[in-house]
Amino acid sequence: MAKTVSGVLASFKYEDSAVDAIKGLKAKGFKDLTVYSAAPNHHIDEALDQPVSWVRAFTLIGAMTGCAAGFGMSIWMAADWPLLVGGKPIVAIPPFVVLGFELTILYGALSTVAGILILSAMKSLKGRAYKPEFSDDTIGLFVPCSPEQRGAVRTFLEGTGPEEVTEHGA
Amino acid sequence: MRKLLVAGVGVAVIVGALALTSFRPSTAQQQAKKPDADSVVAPRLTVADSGQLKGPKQPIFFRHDIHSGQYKIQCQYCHYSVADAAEPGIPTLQTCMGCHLAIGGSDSTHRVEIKKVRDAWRQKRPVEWVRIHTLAKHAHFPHMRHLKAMGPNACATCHGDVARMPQVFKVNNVNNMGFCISCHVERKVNRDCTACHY
Amino acid sequence: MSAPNESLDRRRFLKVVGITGAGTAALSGCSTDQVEKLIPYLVQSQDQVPSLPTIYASTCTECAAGCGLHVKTREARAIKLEGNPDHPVNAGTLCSRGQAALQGLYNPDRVAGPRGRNAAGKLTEILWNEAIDQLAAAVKAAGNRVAVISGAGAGTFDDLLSQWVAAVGGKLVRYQAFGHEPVRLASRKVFGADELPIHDFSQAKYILSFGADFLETWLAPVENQRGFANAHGFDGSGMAKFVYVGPRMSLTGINADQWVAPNPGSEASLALGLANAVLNTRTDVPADAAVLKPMLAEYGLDRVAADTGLAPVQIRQLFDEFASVGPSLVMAGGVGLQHRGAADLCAAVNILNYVAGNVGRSVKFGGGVTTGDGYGALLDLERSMAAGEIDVLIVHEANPLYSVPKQGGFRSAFEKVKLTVSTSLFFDDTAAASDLLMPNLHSLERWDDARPRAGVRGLLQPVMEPVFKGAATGDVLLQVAKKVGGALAGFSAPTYEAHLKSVWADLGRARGATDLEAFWRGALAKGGIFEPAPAAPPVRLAATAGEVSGAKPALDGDGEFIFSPYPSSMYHDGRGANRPWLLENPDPVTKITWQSWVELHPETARELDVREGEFVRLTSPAGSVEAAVYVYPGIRRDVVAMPLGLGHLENGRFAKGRGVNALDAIGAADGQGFLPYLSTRVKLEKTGHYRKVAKTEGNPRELGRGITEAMPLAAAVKGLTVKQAYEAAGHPSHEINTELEVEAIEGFRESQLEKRKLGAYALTEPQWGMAIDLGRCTGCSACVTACYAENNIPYVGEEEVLRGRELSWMRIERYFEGGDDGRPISARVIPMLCQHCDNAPCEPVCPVYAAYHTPDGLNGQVYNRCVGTRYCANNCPYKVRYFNWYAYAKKAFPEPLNLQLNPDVTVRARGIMEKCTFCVQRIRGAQHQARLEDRGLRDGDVITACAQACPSGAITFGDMTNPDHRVVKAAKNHRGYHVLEEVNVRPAVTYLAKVVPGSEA
Amino acid sequence: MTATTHDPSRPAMTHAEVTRDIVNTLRTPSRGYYMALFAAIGMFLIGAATFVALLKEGLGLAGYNPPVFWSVYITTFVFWVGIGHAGTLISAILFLFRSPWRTAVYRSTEAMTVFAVMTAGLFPIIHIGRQWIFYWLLPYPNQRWLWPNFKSPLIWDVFAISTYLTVSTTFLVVGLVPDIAAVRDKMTGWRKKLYGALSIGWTGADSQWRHYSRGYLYLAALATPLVLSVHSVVSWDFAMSVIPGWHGTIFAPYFVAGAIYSGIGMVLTLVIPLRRVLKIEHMITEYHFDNLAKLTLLTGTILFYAYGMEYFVAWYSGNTFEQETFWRRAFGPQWWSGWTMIICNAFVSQLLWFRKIRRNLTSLFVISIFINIGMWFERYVIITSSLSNDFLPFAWGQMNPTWADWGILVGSFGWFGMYFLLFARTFPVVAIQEIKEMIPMPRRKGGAH
Repeated sequence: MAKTVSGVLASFKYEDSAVDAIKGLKAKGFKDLTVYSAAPNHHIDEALDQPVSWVRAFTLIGAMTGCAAGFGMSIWMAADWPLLVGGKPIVAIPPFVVLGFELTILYGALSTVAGILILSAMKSLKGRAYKPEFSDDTIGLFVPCSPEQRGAVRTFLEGTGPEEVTEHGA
Repeated sequence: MRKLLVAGVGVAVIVGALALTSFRPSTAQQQAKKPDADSVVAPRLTVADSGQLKGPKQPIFFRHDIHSGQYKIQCQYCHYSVADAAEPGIPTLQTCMGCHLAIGGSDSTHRVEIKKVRDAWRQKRPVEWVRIHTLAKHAHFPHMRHLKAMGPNACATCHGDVARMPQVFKVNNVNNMGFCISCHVERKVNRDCTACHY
Repeated sequence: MSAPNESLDRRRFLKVVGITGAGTAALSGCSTDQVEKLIPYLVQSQDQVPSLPTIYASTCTECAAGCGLHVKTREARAIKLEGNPDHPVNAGTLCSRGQAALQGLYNPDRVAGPRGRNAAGKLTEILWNEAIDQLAAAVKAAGNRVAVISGAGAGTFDDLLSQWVAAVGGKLVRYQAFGHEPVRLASRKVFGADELPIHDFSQAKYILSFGADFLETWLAPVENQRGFANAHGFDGSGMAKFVYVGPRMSLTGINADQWVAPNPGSEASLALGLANAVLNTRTDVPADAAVLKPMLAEYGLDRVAADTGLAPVQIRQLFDEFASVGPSLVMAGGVGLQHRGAADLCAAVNILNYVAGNVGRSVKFGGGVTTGDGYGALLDLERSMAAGEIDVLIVHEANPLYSVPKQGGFRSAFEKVKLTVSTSLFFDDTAAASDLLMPNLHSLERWDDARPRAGVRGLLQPVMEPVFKGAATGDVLLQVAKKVGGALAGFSAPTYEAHLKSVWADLGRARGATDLEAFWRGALAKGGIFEPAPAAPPVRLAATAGEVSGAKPALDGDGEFIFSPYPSSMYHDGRGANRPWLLENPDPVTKITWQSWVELHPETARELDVREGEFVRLTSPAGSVEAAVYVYPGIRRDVVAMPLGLGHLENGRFAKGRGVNALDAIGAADGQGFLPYLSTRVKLEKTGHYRKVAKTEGNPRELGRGITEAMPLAAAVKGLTVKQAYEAAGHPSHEINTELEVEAIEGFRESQLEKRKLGAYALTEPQWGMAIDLGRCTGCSACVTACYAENNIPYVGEEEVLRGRELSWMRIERYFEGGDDGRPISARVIPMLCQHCDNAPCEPVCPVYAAYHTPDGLNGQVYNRCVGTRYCANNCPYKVRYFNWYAYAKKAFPEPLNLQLNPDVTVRARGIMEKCTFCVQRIRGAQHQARLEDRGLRDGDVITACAQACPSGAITFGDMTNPDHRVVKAAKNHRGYHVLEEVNVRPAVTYLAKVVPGSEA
Repeated sequence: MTATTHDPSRPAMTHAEVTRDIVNTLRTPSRGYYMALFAAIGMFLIGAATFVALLKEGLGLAGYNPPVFWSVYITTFVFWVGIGHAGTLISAILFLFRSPWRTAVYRSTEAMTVFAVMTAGLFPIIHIGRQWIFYWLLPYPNQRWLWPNFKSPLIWDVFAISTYLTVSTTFLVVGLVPDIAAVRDKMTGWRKKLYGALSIGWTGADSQWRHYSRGYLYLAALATPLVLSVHSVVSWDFAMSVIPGWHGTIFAPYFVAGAIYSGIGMVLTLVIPLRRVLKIEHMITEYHFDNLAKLTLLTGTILFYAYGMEYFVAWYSGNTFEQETFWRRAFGPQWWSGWTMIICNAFVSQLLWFRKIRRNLTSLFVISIFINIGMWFERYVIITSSLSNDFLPFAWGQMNPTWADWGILVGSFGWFGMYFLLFARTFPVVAIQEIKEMIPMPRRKGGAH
């Protein structure tokens, strides 16, 4: 059992209340909020306004590697033991395009997945409070803060109309 | 969770690596070591020892190290067709008897074996040797071409230094295509499939 | 070898042919783990070097022609039969039946040793000396009540036999099922010469055959075919025209430029009519022919037209052509047209040849060719057997219980004989009914000689240890003689071999040979002694020449169809029926395998509403047969035909009960000295059941795809190409590509050629190629058998052929032309094998490079690499790739047939593709040899099996990059074309268009 | 605007209901389900037995009759690959097009894709002559120094199919993760543990959604060209050859259209009964089927055109080989297969012009069966009848399938059905989170956003 992060957890049934809460906290200069939702929700995204994900970099690099691998493999292996078939050139590019393409997609897709996993693992959620209903119909908002600040945060959150607010951590 | 991530990434990397890298199978082959004449003196062994020796036990404990090593009999003397046919030719009992009518063996261990040869000859019963170097039936190996190209002492290239083997054993897996190819590539000679496969 | 040989059982035999590594070709599988034994020879054999072939000369005994053999042996096993190039009869080529003798040698159904009837009347194994004692005792007891039926051709054995029989005062009947008695009778009648003429096609400009199937079974087929190809093939300046007269187009018939089908039986009238025409128009007729004038005068155009039922214009055309063109060659006496008037027909043909001045030129007498005493003599013997005058009957190299129609009483007469002895190698119909089996040795296992004609003496020598416990019948005779003593005491030779050698010693002395041993060895190496036939006096008309009648022969029965049983080019008189090679090799005309069939004219079939495969029953007064219908446009509407040779009661696993014996529907009655095959009318009724016909053909028509090209003689003489010939004939230009396209294709090809010049592909190696002259190819299928033999091709059997899965790397495609569109029916044949394309479509589609192009221009197929996706076969426009759907090779070579496998060729396992390799094993072998001798390859170093066997010499093979190879010249011929050129796969096989006389192709 | 809405793509439900109803599909299933499952397993065993026989005896057991060297197995292979395409089309391409109606059905179709391709993947192994060395088709380092031939369409196939399988599996799994989390939070006991492990720690935190949504978008973007390429490559197995009837330039688009057509046919066949069995009729509604049907109509019409074009080109080219082939396709010995294909695909699909038929599930189901049959026959015709009569008439031949052909065919359906049923039982066949994404959350202040 990882040690819990000190902070306040609020759960909302209503989208706009959650959004207000987030906006409010950001205004108060709280960073590193964690918002749980059952589905991506663009109101919340706006409220959090975070930079665009870097997954695309993974996709691009993976795809390019794949393309190189595809052509590299087919060309090198064809030339490694030259065997003539159907009077065609030993190293014939057109047929190898297919290989290049397939591996582009393959590597691209796999590295994208790798990207998702790595990037979303960058930020550890260890010890942050979570409730099952967040994956159902409730939006969760966890505000990490020092035990001293909890009281203030709590009172603020209660003002935004949550279902319930609880404090966490030693 | 992190562990799972690492695993995930690992997989992706390995897939990439596999397609890119490809190692050459190592086909190190044992080169012909010229047996320097004087040093070869065959050890005294009885048929009982043949069990411990490498290689399969033969119906007659024939000593290549004595014949070819100690007495320096040319391979072609017994393997008569090796220079002009695809098959090297297995010596006929007649060939054996050519010498062993006279030669009865210097010591008891030899006499036992030579007696077997003479008996076989008397009973007109060919010796059934256990085959050591077998080539798949779909590969054709013309011995004569290789002797022509590499000279009469080429035998050891594939068969190892038989002249020092009390009992012949397989030095190279001659049935591995890679074994042939590595040599053919090295020497820049014919690599066409139908040179051997037809 | 010593005579009856007890000690030699097969296990030892296998030891003796001690195997060094490649000795036996095992299934190609990668597993070599099992412990293998190396069994060396006991004694260093003088002429056997492991993995190198040793060739022995011998003589073929599959028919009376007596072709010379070269027996290729490996590790002391015969693995292939080839023609002896020095032999005057076959000059290095060999027919399917001759090559299949090997499957006689290794036939799993050979009689393994002497057999005798036990108390229960069952045939049981006995010892040779028991057998000989039994026979000797019987002969002693029988006195002169001994008879021998022998099919052995003229030679030392025949002489010995006749002396032996004469000594005991018995009867000897020399009998061959296809004895061509009518020809011989006619020679006697017209020229007083008691022999068969020898035919020289070489000078003939006009060839006319009255049902003489000289390419299949008539006299010396291989020699005939060679001559025919030389005469009829286009030589750059001209060719002979060939007209075939008969009720049905046989293999010989489909090679004719014109097929004439007069009323069966009226051929003699036509021949005499022709003779009359010659007599009236030509001035150069022999003087003594004048005596025939009155007789011939009867056969004017009208009479002939009335007899033959042919259109007068057609007869007129024949008269004019024949009278104007010369020298000519006319033949008759084929088994297929052996009706009761056959002797008259042959006589008429003799007269025709005589008046046309062919006798002495294209038809030569004095060869002393005889074919035994004939069917008449056999029937005489049957009578005395029936009368109980025979106590001991020895049947040698004959199978009368099969080849004599059941309807006669031969079997019952046979059973009346106290002791019947069969020397047959196989458990055939006669052997099965005999009391004592004394199996002869196969002609490849024994000493003997053959005297097919004056000047030709072929030798037979044992090329290997006997496969079974047989004993040379010659030795048996001598041993019996020793035991019997008395009248036979004179036969003192210790063995038949010794006897033969003494005979040859005399021959040597007669030729002034000083060193007889050298003479003998020389003859042995050469295959015999071949001398020009001694000059014979020119034959003149005999007194009886005039007594030739063109009257219609009688037919038994009142059915609506005339029944024509004809000899199959594969099964011959039935001896081929237990040889898988011959069973699976499709009939050259119908392309049917493994089955019997009934041929019907399409219109007849329509009238009767029967389709191919439907079973019909043919009923004649003599009996009835049932077989599936094959609808054949090359037959008269009032004739139904059936091949002979199948329908055995015994004769081994492949033959027993396979198909039906057409002889069951004809009478056994004697037509003055011969069996009249075409002598019955039959009723035809449907039986209602059906079986798919196992033919290897998909569609019999070319659909105008220009697969088998032909051009008129006129165009060929002008040196036109196929394309030009089309245009000259005013046909729509047979355009493949426009100039622009051609340019583009060429340009592209050049660039590709540049790009592919990598490593081994610098085009420095030879580029192997082949040329096939369709003007010479007759479709006889000898090449197919040769290919099976050389390349270890397994037969697949009837069921698999029905699924089209036969593996014949070389197949003969036969396409019909005309028949339905007003043009007369004709057929064209084309051998189809892997074309080894430069742009082979099969290669790029193989995912594992199992199909690829070798540096020396072959389309390589690496069996052990093949995974069996079969894409290559799909993508082959010529459909010459064959797949091992099952492990065919595993069951196709039951012991000891597997000994015939060629050790140089991998036996293909299940699940892989195989195809023609241009006999790459021969190419590699030649290259090894050349390398050892530090020289390059010369033309002729490599001959593919098909080219070697082809009796017409239609196939040439060699290096296309080497201008002094014949193939280059052949491929450059203006008649050259590629099949499916428009697909642009650049085949290495060039076909030379067939040439047809006249101006229409 | 309130949660109840007229937009038919949005089920009138709250997030809570969505979770509840879908999680319920994973509770103990009905008898009907088990019967279906056992039937599938039985069929699979038939196929397995047949395969064993093939291994033992050889391919001769099947009805091959040279020149027909490919027939039922390759036919079924192409059939299954084709089935796969609808899934990726719906889940990836329509995702990019943001078409709302895909949401309810895409999970099941995507699963179908994965299992269809899994099935197809078996056939290259089943149909080769020496199945035990199929791996020679892969470029792995070996002591023989040999590599496969990358000029061979069959090798392209190997890569295309394996890539397709990998990518569509990834796509499916990625999509599943949030839903598994949702299920996890509803489950108890070992189920909770199981789904917990499978959800690899998904919480739905913004830090996860951020990368997830992006990544999912790129996956879709990659899958889109892939789905188009895969069946093009498969079509090149034929189009790259010289065989009349195969050697066609329209093959790639023709095959892709056919693939999607057949795929949607299969979707209909599967989803219509599934929604009843899993009691999710209110989520997958007429509206969705109507859209599926329209897509079917579109692709069916493209096929119609392609068929016509094949015949036109054969005639117009003046190429006697082509002409003969196509003549025989319609009037040759195997005319019945030719007409089955044309009627089932070209004609039957045209019925979907009628809204009534599009919205009537019974008629749709019947039509979908016709489509499945028709599309199997399309491949059978293209492969078998083209091979039966190519260049040399002498070598022509007709094949007739044997029990070995049918055994494998049946087995493939069993194998597919088995996996699909197990999936439907174990994972949400409707994408919880995407449905929720479409249903706006309640707002205290109300009003649109």
